[in-house]
Amino acid sequence: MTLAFDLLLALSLLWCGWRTLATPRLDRAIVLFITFGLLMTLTWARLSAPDIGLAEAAIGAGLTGALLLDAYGVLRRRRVGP
Amino acid sequence: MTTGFVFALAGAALFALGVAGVVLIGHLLRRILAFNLMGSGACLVLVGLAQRHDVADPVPQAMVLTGIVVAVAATALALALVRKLHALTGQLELLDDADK
Amino acid sequence: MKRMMVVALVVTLALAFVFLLSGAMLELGPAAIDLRAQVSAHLAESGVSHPVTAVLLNYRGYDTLLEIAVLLLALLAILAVVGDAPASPSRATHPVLQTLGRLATPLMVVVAVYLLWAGAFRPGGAFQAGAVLAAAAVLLHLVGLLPGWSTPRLRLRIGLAAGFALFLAVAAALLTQGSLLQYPPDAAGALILLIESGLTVSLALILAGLFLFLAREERA
Amino acid sequence: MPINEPLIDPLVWLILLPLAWATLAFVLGPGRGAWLAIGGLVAQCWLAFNLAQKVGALGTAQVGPDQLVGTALHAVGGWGAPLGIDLAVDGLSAAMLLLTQTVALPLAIYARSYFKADDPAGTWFWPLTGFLIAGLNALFVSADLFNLYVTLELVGLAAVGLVAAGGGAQQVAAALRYLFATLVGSGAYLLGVALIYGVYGTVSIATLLPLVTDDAPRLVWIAGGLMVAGLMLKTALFPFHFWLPPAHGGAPAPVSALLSALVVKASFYLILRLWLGPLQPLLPAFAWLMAALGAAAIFWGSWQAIRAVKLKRLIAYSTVAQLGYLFLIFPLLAAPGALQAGVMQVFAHGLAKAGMFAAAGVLIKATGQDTVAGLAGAVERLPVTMFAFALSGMTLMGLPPSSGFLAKWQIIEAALAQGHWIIAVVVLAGGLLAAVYVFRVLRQAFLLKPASVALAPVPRTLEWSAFALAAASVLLGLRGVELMQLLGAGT
Repeated sequence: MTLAFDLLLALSLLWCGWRTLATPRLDRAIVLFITFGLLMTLTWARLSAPDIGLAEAAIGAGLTGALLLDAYGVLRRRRVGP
Repeated sequence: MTTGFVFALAGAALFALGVAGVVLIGHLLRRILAFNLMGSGACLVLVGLAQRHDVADPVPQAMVLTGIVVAVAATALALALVRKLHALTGQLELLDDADK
Repeated sequence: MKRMMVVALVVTLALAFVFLLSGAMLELGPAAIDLRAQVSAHLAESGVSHPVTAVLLNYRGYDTLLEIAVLLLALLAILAVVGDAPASPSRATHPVLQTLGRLATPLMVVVAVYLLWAGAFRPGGAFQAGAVLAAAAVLLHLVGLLPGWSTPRLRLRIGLAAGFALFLAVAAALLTQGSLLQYPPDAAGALILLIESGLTVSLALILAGLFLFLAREERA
Repeated sequence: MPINEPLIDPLVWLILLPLAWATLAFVLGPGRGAWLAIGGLVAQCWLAFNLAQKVGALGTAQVGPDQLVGTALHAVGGWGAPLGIDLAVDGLSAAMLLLTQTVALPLAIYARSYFKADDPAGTWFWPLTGFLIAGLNALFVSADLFNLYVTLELVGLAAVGLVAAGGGAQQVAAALRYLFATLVGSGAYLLGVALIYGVYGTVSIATLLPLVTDDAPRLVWIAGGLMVAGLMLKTALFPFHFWLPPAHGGAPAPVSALLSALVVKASFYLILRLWLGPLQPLLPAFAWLMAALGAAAIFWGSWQAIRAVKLKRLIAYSTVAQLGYLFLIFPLLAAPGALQAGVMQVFAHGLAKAGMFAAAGVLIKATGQDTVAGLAGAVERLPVTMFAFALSGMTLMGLPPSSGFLAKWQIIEAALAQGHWIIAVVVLAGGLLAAVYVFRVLRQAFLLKPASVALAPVPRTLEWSAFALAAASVLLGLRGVELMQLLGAGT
């Protein structure tokens, strides 16, 4: 049972990673990447590494996600014009 | 098949996906995402392979904490450079550099 | 056409690499050395009871020292890249959001302090605490209560560097014990808490800085 | 064996000092910290000489596969490997430390005059350089594969920051290219370390040495391949050199000099360290591949240098070529003398290229343009600088009595002793090609009539620090014996 869950989680990680790179729209890609970070958090919990899970949620998904979204916003605003 | 092993294998695949992304994708923001996938893959291999008998090992876990912090530092620097490049040239890809 | 060939080549190589690596992983026996035993054997002298914190700040504390240097360095490199742009004003957002931000911040500070204190004996520690504090700062910026940062003044520079400087000073001072970062067992707990407290403040400022120094870049 | 009182152990202070002055320079603020850095570097030079003397005096500084690690040890935290992290210095690391400090000091003096007060490229130059040098020193003494990863990132990010600082579009693009190359390189290295930890349960080099044997699991081969491939990318070995010319050619002159002289050598050092250390049973299978890529680098880099329009681009391509020589030694390492030849080439190129980029910086400041054509008649007005350029060129070509001659002669000698005449041919041909691109510059400067444009005045400090580095690269040829002794030659 746990193996099935692990396999499902691993496959979701790969699928999410693949969609992050392949999806045509950049904003979706960033949202997928943040989802990927949350799945990673879950993975670290499964690997009995709660310390990494906390750090991943706060830094990997949270801060990196905020940085990416901010950059995306700036780039889009520049393209559209002020 | 243990939990550690499953995620070590997933990590290997993520690493390959990330490297292929960095090599093939021109868009710089996307490349940064690909680099992050690559780093996550390496971290998964580090912890997963060390815990392939499903006993927690604090040493690789501490190493991955270091790895995550380094990754966010590199990502922030890369984003700063991409934003600067876009502000200066309007490009979001690296063109061939010329010796002019 | 040429592009397709390159894509096909890279994808083939990547797949071959994954198969090779997975195959090699599957035939692996037990590791020659088991550090877990050593980690727990010395846990009593390490000053903390949570093994990950013991590795992070004691056994392999030197890695962590250099890692904080990497983080400080990345911030410096960003400052060097972004140059001398003026700080962006905070954008006013909906008052409900601002109230939420005001309410969330003290809560996050409490969480951060808890994480810092908990790190000695259970999951948590300076990194997680610093990250939560940084998240609070980013949140305040997003709801328009905290402006982006311009070229850091002396006080901010001291705050950014203090955690690393403190860590470095402790590491050097412990040379008197015989080697770099060699904690005396009875003082290890207190010294690690001291270092972690300093790191929490500086890590929070640096991580927030990664966002807030970038946020100012010609948005005005 | 510990060779020092811990409190004054030069090995530790070579890491702590630059970290301290980098932090202090950051706190002091934008553009500050030059004197702090120069003072720190003077002390570091003394420490490095002191350490080299002690390591040399130990007599056991023989660089052989069995004694590589453990000449001078410092167990950080008092734990000792494999639980803790060990620092170790042998002849090879002591030599690299010596080179780093002796190149960095004149370059710091140069940079102080180079960056004007309002130059955006100089705003955070001092703290960034401090972290760079701390990273290099930490890399040269670390005996722990994961710790080496952290030092690699420290060096890589500092170098990218220095390239990008205050630059225009081309510089930022070059920095991005460099950043992705260096991140993929260290990512591959990290995966290799992860696999090694998975197989053996340790990342300490000394602990790994007896564990890794020729019948190691396949995973160890993959790990070795990943680590070396990542480091080759960071060393810009052909065909991974694509990022180097724009980065080294586009950065401010003192930065180019630091990068070409020291940073690319750090990852080469690490390849050598792995090759002679834990991966020794595996890697010799690839020795000829490395040598072939090195030879390709010599020809391709030299050819691009001969064709380059810009002066600094020419020098950067020359770095690609000169790095090739370092990889020629891998098939020869079984015999004595090859390692010494490689380290001599590291020194020769480090000093000469630092001098050459410094000289190029002076020429660009004076003529206001970065082209070979713009140098017409420069010797009449900037004799010291052109002389420095010529001396550096002499080392790159390998003319006696320069250290470049000594290095190339030793490679040829080792190659012929083992019957690999093809390597000797490559070295000789590389020398001729270097002569072509060096004389291309010298011909412009010495033979052509000066252009009638006015030259901007250049501080004397710039000219003379370039000259000092170039002269050192030649004079080292006369004092090479001491360096060889440090590396354990003849024991």
